[in-house]
Amino acid sequence: MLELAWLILVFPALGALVNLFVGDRLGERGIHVVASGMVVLSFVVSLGLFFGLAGLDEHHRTATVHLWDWITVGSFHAPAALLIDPLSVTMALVVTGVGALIHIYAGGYMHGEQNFQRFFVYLNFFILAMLVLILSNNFVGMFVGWEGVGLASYLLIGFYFDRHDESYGHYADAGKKAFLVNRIGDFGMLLAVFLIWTSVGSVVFEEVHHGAGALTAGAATAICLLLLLAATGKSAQLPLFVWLPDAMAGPTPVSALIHAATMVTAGIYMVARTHFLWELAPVAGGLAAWVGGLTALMAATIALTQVDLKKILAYSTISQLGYMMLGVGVGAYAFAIFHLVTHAFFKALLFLAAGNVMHGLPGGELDIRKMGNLRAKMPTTFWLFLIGASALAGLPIFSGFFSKDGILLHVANFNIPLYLIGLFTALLTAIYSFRAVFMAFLGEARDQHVHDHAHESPAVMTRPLWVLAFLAVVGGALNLPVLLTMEHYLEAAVGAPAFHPNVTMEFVLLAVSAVVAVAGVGLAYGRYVKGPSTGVGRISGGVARLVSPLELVARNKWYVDEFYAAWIVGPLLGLSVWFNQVVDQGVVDRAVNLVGQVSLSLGGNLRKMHNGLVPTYALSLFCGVVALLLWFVIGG
Amino acid sequence: MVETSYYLVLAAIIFTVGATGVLLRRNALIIFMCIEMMLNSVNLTLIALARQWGNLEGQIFVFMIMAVAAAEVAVGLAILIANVRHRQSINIDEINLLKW
Amino acid sequence: MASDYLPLLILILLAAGFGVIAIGLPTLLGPRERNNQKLEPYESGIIPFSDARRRFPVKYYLVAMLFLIFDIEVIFLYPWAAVLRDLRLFALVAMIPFFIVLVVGFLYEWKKGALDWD
Amino acid sequence: MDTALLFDNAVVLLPELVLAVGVMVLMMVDIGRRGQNGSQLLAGLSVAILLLGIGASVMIWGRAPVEYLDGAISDGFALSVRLVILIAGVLGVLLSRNWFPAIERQGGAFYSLHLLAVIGMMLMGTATNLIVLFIALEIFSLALYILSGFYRENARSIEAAMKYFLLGAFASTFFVYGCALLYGAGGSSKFTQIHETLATGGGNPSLVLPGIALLLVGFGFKVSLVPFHMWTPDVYQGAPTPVTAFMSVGTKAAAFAGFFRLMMTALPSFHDQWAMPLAILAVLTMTVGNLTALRQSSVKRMLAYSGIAHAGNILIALVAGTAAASSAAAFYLFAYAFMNIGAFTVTIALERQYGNENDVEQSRLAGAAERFPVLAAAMAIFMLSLSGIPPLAGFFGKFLVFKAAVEAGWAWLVVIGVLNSAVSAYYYLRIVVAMYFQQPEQAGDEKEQPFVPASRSSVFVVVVSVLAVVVIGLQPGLWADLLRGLGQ
Repeated sequence: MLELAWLILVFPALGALVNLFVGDRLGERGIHVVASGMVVLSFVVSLGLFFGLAGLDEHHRTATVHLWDWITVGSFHAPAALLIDPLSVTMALVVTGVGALIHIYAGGYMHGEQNFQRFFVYLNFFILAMLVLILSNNFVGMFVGWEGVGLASYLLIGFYFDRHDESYGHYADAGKKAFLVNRIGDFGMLLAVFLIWTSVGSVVFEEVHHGAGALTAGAATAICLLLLLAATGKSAQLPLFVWLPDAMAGPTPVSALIHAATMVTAGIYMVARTHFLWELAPVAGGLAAWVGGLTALMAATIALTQVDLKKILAYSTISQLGYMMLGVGVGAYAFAIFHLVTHAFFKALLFLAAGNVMHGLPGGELDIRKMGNLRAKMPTTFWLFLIGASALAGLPIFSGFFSKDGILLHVANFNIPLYLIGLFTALLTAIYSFRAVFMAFLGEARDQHVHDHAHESPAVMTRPLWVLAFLAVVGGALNLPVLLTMEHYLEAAVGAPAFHPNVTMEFVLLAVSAVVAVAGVGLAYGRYVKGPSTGVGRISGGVARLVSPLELVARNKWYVDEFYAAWIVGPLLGLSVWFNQVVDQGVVDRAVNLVGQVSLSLGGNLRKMHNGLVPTYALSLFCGVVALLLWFVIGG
Repeated sequence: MVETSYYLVLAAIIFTVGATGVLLRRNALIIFMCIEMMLNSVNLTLIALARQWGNLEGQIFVFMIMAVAAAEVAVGLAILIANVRHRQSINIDEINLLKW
Repeated sequence: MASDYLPLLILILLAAGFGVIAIGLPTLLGPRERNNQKLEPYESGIIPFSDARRRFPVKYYLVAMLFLIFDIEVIFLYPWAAVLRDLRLFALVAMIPFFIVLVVGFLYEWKKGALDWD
Repeated sequence: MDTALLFDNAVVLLPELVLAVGVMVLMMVDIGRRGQNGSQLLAGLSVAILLLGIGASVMIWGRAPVEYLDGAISDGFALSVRLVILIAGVLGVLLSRNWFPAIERQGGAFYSLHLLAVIGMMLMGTATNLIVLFIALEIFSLALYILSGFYRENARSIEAAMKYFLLGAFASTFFVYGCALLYGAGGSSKFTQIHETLATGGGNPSLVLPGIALLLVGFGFKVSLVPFHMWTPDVYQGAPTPVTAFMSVGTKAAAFAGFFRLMMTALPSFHDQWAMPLAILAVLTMTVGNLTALRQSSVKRMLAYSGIAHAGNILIALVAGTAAASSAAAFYLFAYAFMNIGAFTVTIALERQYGNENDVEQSRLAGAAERFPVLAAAMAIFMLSLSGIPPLAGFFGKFLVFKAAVEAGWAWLVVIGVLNSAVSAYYYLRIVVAMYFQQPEQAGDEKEQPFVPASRSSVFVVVVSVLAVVVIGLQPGLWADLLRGLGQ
């Protein structure tokens, strides 16, 4: 069974190719069936792999499926091979499973769109790239998937390239932003790969794992810091998270796919995959934990102030990814992956439910200030969204509760301030997720026009969501002690955690988390259902004067975009202009003038200064000659 | 017998004069002549060095440079004439259709 | 060392002396008479009809260029001729491709009409 | 002297000889032809000659390296570079066909010069002697000066030729001066002999360093390193686009090949002295090239600046100065040949479409994806490959070069290189964005224009290039094995 693992890649590739070349003859329905069918088949293969692995001995649940020798240059060897182990299979199940549901949903959502065919080609390509990323058994293969995901996301986020509006600007720019920010992360990834190769002599995970002992602490730290840069880019962490909220410009199924199943989880997966390096580099791990914790907090505060339903969810994703980063940072790899899985369930659910809201409201309205009492008009969507929000808020019994708590448990052991940040973020999470629920679905309708035209979505758009809702509720059971222990299952791939909490501590922290989550929901209820229904969610009373400046900062996303515009993009463009105008035309031309004046005083027969170009070029060349001669004759 | 270094210094001076001419002149033909002057200073260098080493390779090199210089003259004049047909001028300051 | 240059010195003195004598002697001995005919550039022949520095056809350049290229090949023939006796067949064989290339080039310019004046 | 000396090992130069004879045949055919149709015949003949040249290279592939008359060698590196240049030559001829009216009238001259340029470039990679190196450089330079001005009706083309010629001749003098000094230092024009003399403490070591400095100028000009790069955008923009496509690849391959061989066989003992200035040049070249490319509006100028940046990347391999680095550079050039010529070919096809004779403004690309889906897709692949997205060919070129540099201890240089390629994504992507994500401004006018199909030979070139870029990316190991470095 395991030898057939390559099929998992073939299906989406086939789907993309078929739709690309003969899609226009298949019609909408045909395209949809091919695209989703292929991902479902991939999911079936993933299931097969899962059971195949389960049949193996518990400590040797890992297999390499060698496809072909991809690159062999001197001693450098990168095979095209798949690594099948609990970690990659878990990821593959999530990607193909959630991906398949999103594909099915997208058939309804994109119905009647002009570029239906292109959309599904991109979507299948996206799944393919993500699978290459998680299944490759070496860094180079992973990098291929890494870039492929970036490219696919760029194509999909910019899908509505002809649109632009206030909140996203030109939609095509959003895609470009995502791609370019990711390139900065890729830069870290590529350098890390080089460093690994020069210090360990291999890029195959298994061999690097075995050879990692030879790494010095400095080298390991350097590698991990570069990997962290890569992860912050892909997984939208501080300081590179700016692209993710803008990525909402894409069609909603794409947002669901990017946020839930693919793309953003790549960074977390990569860290878990390279856990053996992080164990050698506690400094980098600590930094990752802090980056994660602060990202979680910051994104949660921003989410609290957003009024666009999808943007709330976008910031919540960043915040939840912060949790995962926090988890891998403190060494709780299994829990981070566990949270990744549950998050995939409930975030996909939330996005698709939000998609239903958008779909059912006139003009694709997303402003929660204009909603209210939608429960009456779209009850199914309400329940679905409620389940998702409960899981996100970490209410007991729901899946998010267990996975988030697992991470916090390990964080508490690692660093108390970080734990407090995590806990406070949990409170904020509960508040903002239920703020969205209450403002959108409960209370009274604030915009009668919107309310009147609201309608429930067709079955094709609600049925897949029930599957996700089911998973979002019971997903926590994956890691219930004794029953199904995902934590234990993943140990073969990511190693056993160094820390085993005692039961008392576990229960105390569990109780604290539960209380915090419920308190958050209670606060939101008091504020948004009982309180005045007009506000954006401003905290009133004496506290307001204290927190309002902070809120202003938060509502403006902590001015990160502005910071970039002022300090990074501006100077870079400025530098380019500077090269173009000042260096080429200013400095060089001036130098020509100077030479001319010298020659005036010497020969006295030059009439007037000319800014001809050939002389300029010759002068530039000559300056190079002089510089080189000086270097070699004096410096050498 | 004059020391080799004298020739080398003389050649370097001629070379520099030629390079200065290229930088300062605006008439394409004169620039061209300056380039020829630079090439000839290289020839002088080669002859002096060939004499110092007592082998012929430097002299052969000089022949080659002369042949190449002749070819360069032919090509250069042809391009110059073609340019004059478009512009009626050989002032290189007027050649700036292509820029930034 | 200095004696190496003695022949050169003698040559320079002889040349200078000849020049001085050739110009000086007629000046001293010859009769002097100024008239318009004597101020003409050419005492005998055609009277100049325009400025010598006028524009002339671009074809001169073309021929000059072609001449230049073929002329410069002489620098390869000179040393070749000097050592032909010693190298014998080797030199002869080595020169064949060189000449083939030249002939092909010559045929090309000829047939392309580069040598036609009109 | 023994006449057999002339023929022993002459097989080393077999591809060059095939082409040289081919050029003469071509010229004879040209003077014998009548009427207009002969031009197609000449194009076909040129392609056949170049294919014969490729055949000759394949024939002598894998033989033990031998040297011919102390002047040329056939080792794996020389053969690899030859292959790149011959491929660029074939694609260049295919593109030139039908491109401009001058081809119809003066096809013989055009194709002969084209083949002569190829010969010069190939010689550059095989030369083991300063004299041969210089002659090779001049052969292809002179041919390219004329070719860039071949579109005589166009003032820009003539201007490009003029600038290229004046600056090229100027740079050549520095190059040849450097050769002279190096000859003076080592007492020989043979690379290995120079190395031996200097390594054993003989010669005039004081002449070496100035000699290197001046040689760098000549090479720097040909491969367009900053600050010797100023001619590049003007000439690339002004020259007929097929010529630009050919020379952007061929010149780089040839000059880098000569550069590598000279530095690594004649001057390896001075690596410590020349590596650092070259590293600085590489940084300057990549940075200035990329940053200036950000602000270009013409596709051809953008590609010119991108070519400058790529030269900086390849220079990193020379800085590393190892055998692995030289084979990485050969691979880089091989990949670059396809993606760059491909990009220029699409430009040619669009030029035809927009009736804008010799250039395309980036703004004209808006909405191209809807009107020319195939061309746009091909262009997107070339752009992605040029910016180094895996698994396309361009990525592995960069990857191998950077890897070799890291191994040789130039990690800081690689950091700058990788950062630069992150910057470069911006302007490559802008082309893709324009084609796919923008609407043409006057949609009405654009759509009125009838569709002008690309010529069959340029379609062929696009297809070959796309396939090559993808296949090299999927099986880089195969090609990396085939393309050898120095001393391998």
